Amino acid sequence: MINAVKNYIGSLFLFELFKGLGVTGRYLFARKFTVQYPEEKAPVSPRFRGLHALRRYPNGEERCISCKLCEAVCPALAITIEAEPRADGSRRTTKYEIDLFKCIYCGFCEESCPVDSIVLSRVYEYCMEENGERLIGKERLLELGDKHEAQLATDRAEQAKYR
Amino acid sequence: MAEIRNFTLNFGPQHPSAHGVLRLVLEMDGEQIMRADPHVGLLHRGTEKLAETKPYNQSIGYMDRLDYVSMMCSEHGYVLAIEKLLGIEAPIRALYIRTMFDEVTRILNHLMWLGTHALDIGAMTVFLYCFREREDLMDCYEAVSGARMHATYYRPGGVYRDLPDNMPRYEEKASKWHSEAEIRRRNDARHGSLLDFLENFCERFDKYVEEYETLLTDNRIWKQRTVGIAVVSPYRAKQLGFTGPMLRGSGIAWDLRKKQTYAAYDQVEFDIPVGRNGDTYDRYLVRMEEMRQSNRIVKQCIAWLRRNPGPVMIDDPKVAPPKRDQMKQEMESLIHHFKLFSEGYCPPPGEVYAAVEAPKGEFGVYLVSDGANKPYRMKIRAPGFPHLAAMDEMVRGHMLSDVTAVIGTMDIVFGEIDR
Amino acid sequence: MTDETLVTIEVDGRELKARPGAMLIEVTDAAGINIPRFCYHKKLSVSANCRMCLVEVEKAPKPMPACATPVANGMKVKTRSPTALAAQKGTLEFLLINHPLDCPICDQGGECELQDVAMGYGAGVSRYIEKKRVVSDPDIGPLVATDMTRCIHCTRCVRFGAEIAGIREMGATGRGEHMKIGTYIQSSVDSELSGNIIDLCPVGALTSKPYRFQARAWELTQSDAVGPHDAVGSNLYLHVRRDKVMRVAPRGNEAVNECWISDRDRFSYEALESTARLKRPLVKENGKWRELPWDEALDLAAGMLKGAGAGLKTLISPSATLEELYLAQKLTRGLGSSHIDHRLRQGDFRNDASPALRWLGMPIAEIERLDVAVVVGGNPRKDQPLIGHRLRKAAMAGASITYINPCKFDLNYGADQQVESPAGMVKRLAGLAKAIGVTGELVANAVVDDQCKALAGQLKNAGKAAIFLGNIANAHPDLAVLETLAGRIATATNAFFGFLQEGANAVGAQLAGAAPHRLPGGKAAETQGKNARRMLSDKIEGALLIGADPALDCWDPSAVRQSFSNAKDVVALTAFRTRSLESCANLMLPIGWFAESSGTLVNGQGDWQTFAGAVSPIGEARPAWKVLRVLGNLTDVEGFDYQNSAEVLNEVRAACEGVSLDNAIGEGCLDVQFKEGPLTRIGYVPLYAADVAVRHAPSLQRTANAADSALLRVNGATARIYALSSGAPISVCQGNGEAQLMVCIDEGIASDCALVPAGLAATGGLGPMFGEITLEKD
Amino acid sequence: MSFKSAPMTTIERRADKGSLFTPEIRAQIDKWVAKYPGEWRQSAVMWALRVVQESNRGFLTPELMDNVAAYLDMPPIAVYEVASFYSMYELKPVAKRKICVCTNVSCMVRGSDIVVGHLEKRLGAKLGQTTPDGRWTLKEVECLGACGDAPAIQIGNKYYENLTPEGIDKILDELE
Repeated sequence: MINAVKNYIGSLFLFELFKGLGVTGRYLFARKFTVQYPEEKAPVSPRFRGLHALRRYPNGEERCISCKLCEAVCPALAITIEAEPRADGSRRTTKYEIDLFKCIYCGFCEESCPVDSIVLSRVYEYCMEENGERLIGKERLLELGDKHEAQLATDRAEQAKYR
Repeated sequence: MAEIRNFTLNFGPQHPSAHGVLRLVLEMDGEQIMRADPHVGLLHRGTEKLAETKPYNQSIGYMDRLDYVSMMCSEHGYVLAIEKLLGIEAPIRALYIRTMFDEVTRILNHLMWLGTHALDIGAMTVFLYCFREREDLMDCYEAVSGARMHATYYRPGGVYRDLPDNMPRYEEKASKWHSEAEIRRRNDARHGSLLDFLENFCERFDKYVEEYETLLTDNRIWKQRTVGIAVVSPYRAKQLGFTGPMLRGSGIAWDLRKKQTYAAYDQVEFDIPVGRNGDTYDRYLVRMEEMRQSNRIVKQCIAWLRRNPGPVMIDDPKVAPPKRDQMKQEMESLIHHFKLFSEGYCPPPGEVYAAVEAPKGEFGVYLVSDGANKPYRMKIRAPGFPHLAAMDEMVRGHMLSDVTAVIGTMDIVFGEIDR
Repeated sequence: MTDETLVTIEVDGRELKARPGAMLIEVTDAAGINIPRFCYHKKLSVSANCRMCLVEVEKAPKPMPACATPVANGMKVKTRSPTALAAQKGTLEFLLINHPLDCPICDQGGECELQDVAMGYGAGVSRYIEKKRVVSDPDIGPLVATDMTRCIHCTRCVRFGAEIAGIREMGATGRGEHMKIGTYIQSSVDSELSGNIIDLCPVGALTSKPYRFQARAWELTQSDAVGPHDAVGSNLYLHVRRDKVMRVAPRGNEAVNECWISDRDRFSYEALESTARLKRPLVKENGKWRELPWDEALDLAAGMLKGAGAGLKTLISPSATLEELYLAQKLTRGLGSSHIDHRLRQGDFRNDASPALRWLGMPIAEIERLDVAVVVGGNPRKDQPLIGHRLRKAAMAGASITYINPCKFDLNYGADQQVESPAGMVKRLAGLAKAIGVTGELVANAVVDDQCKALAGQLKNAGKAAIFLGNIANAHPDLAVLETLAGRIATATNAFFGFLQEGANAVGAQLAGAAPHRLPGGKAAETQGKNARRMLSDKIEGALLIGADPALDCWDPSAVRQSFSNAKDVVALTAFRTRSLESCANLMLPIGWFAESSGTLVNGQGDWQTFAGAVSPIGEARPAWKVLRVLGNLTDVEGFDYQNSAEVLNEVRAACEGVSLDNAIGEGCLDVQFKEGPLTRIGYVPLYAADVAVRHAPSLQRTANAADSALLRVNGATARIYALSSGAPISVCQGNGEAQLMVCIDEGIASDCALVPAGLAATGGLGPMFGEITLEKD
Repeated sequence: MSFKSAPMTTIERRADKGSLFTPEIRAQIDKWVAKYPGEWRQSAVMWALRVVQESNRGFLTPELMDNVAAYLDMPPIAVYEVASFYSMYELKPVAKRKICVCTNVSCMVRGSDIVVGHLEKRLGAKLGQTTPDGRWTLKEVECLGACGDAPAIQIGNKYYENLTPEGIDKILDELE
């Protein structure tokens, strides 16, 4: 009974509301924690699973040997590969296509690749404007690989001990 | 005199407080709800059926996408079922990692729930604060798995990779917004390993929970909107199949982490908070306390993991793919790598049910194996489904505006309900 | 076998009954207990050299190989005991020591027995760190690719060569670590069954060359099919990816093809993607071909067929499906014509009056149980390879096989090959008939020599004997006489009498009524039309050609050329655009072939084997039965309202109710009509020229079997008469046709005869398959 | 049907047996053929190869092996298998004196690599090679059956056992 009266009187002073306003008020003057994208960017883990790329060996030869493990392991069936013997008799792809809309970025393709060819890069800023751009082919993937090779190689080397 | 009929109101599926794609058909008598009819299925992706067409491991990524605010907990339920089917157990370090990330996930989930619940009821600030904390935890997700949400990190037999020794850092370069010194300060917690970063967060987190409570717990508007709303008696809660905070809010101390312990939950200390009245406010209090308890578990896990390095994946080449350098040098390993990634493993025929205490309640996976490399049948027991099914009972007689409070207190995510 | 004669053994606690002397692995396989193995194969001899099937046998001091351990009463076997598992694991470790890390680039990856067994029985990690050996890869022809470093020396391929193919070309040379499987000297493996070593090889050492790197096992979907080239009707699996047939594999059927298929059935799928495939309807206008849309083409075709009306001549391939054959005859007869025939390469039709519905005369599986077999005019080894294989099995089991042919063939077993000129074949058969005691005008005058007597004795005393007429007999101008004589000999000796017919569906064609003297169900036609040979002896105005390439698939290419010279209403339903069709036809409609269409094929022993289409037809092509159905509608012929091919099939089935195949010739013709000139052509269709599809399968055309077919073969004596030397070019003239060939001296050819192949572009200008030829040196 | 006794391709069109080899060689082979039952003619292949090899300066050519195959009604590959398996058959020209070094397990354990190294150094030829002066051929062989006194080598028809580098020098000096 006494408590109820106390609570009732207490409530007239809006005590708890002012306490709350105190919290928000403190933050008004606190240091801002907003990262101002795109001028500033949040850090990206070397394990990050972003846009795909196909890598090459240092001598320029493409790594992919068309074993199709990535195609098999892809849960979303996003990868399409066609292969045939190249002029030198080696096993190579004639088509390596990833449907970026189907892809769920699970990283299984990279895990399965026996030659570190297909990788998921740190690139997360990409968009499509035209119809059909979601399909990225072998040439584009190799291009991406060439462009980011330095970063890709460093990241794979750093992660080697965990895998 | 004209006939008076109840007014039928369509709520959602594109309403901001419908938490996704809930469609409610509400029969109204003025402001009062006479009947609520939730419609589900708008986010149905056939996960259970898809899993029947894929080798076991390939469905892990789809578990993330069920309850997309408590990703790793769903993965945990699935890999636990597979492990049970295979009769294997992950190494102890993996169990601790799983425990730690389950609790990180719980905090992530409850922060999301708190922010949106408060926002729905009218308190915007909490939402912003919650998302600030979520950022740090998602950085942990990214550091360990490479994805901020859909981690695909747990595997039958352990976890994919050990915890990283380094946290990624901000590029220490002045921008037009911040000086170099300011950015350097952002990296303060990032100089050590993931565990250091997480520990730093844990130390701060209790204070943050205090702040949320300061903003809400005694707030008269908050109490007016939640106290006495959608009261569920312990008896009904059990009958309705409630689990998780929904059940505990009604005063029943049921928690799979204690009652059917898994991972390393029997090695850590924590308490199960329970409510008294079974109303929305009690469930709020339960969840707030759960965040503190989760934080307590995470701290214990960090301490253990620091002291005990070791394997994070089972040493069974028939289930776990070999290390990459082995795979490139040895025939046996290459064959196992090839077969595991193309065909997967074949568990013995049988049926198992494994459940984890997901943030929303009991997340269970029922697997039937016919001895093939794919499940013969998978059934997911999503906690949100029975909760949503109680919608009619919980909102009947309440005002229209209370619907959003009830949706919030149920902590509904359609990924898991529609599956 | 009664229960008493069986022995009882215990495997993993299960009690099993077994035939005494059976190998342990046979018993466990039958009981569904899996024991890993590489070298053991149920159709090959036991070599027990891979050691993978080691199991623990109670009271035996060491693990025993299940494939070479005969069962004994009371034997107790453990296949999964620690000892057995350790032995298996150890064996596997040794096998993997020298196995290259090729899985990612190996075509066998995903369907590799070594991978499967390594997963199931092997260790997870390797202890071997030394260097692995490398073996060079021999080139063994265009069909089989080799990667011998992957070989695990199971010797299945070696044993297949020796025991099944009958030519031992591969062997294991070297010793210890230097042992390798190969041909030692550079040579190709030229068996007509060579593709089976691809299936036998448990690893990726022997893989399919045309399929190399094309697809992974897990990408393929499997559907059933039936071999489209010969009367065996081999059961096949088509492996399809993204609407394309990637390869063909055997479907086991002990009653038909066991677990083998011929190379022709295995690799002819390549023709589906041939550049010669017709993809759109084409019409000839002023000598030029123009593409046109289907609706126009169909209207045009209907107009042409109606225009031809009662004069319509329909020639259909004997490999067409039952549905196509039935609809073709229904359409032809519906238009008032009765000129339809599938017997394009038959040389003599005088027995058409007989009620015979020709078939193999016995089940295929029974052939291997024969004691005596006589093959008149045929080489089943190349023409029906799996019937040839059954004959070989019979020979291996001690049967005596006799061939009466105008030339000797390379056989893979010992047989009595009696070489006679075409006319001599008739005489010899008459002599044999006389020796057996058959009476008749021709027989009475026949000469009986010792060979005839010996053979007659064999036939009379044999428990199980058979006489077969083969492809050469089929093209023989006195086929009717050969048939009558062979039939009477068979009756007199109580032997089976059978026909090894051309095409995959010759039996079906008779049942469907696609012959001038037969209605559906094989009933005799009231109004007999012209047979294939007569149709081509007159000028043709309007014709319907289905699935056949007239110049190369008919008995007399020169007659084809002449009869079609002024034709204006010739509609061709064809899957391939060929030169002879371009000159004969006025309108070509593209149809599906093999995997592209559903249908039914009736094989030599009378099995109705129905299959569904596995891929969609190339380009705008349509299944032939659908085209015929629409043509039936457009020409207002009654009863062409089918919704699916099953309805057509049901109609044929209803017509064949109660009909049984019977080779009884009845009265039969005994008038010899063929007169030999100074030099007689023996026309023989080589293995890879049999039909239009095989001729468009590139890998088969690159084989040695196809390469040496464009030769003129004569024996030494004949060569001396015409002063021919081996390897010299020569012009062969027949009628007004000419062909350029190379001479090959072959002592196996009858004197005054020359073996000039048919079915080849090189000889497509010549006349009938049997007839007089002259030689001109350049 | 056993693999070994399976009748092979008919060989009717092969060359006349009477035209193969010289009458003396044929007589020697026939002597060995006569020792086996009639249907096991191929059992004489090892002696036939030996006889033929001796008549051809100690080595076999594919043509000679083909002739042996024809003479004994065997498929050529079966003869190649035998000839390549046994170390006493030579498939390329060799020197008159042949040193066969066993490198199998017992000899290896007892130091055959020292023997090989010493021989290679002394002769100036690697395993499988003939010395530049054409006097010696060094050959690696499988077990000589002299495990009890390993390491062992065989020169001509004689075994030399318990070898040391000095012992080898002595043996070779004597033979030179």
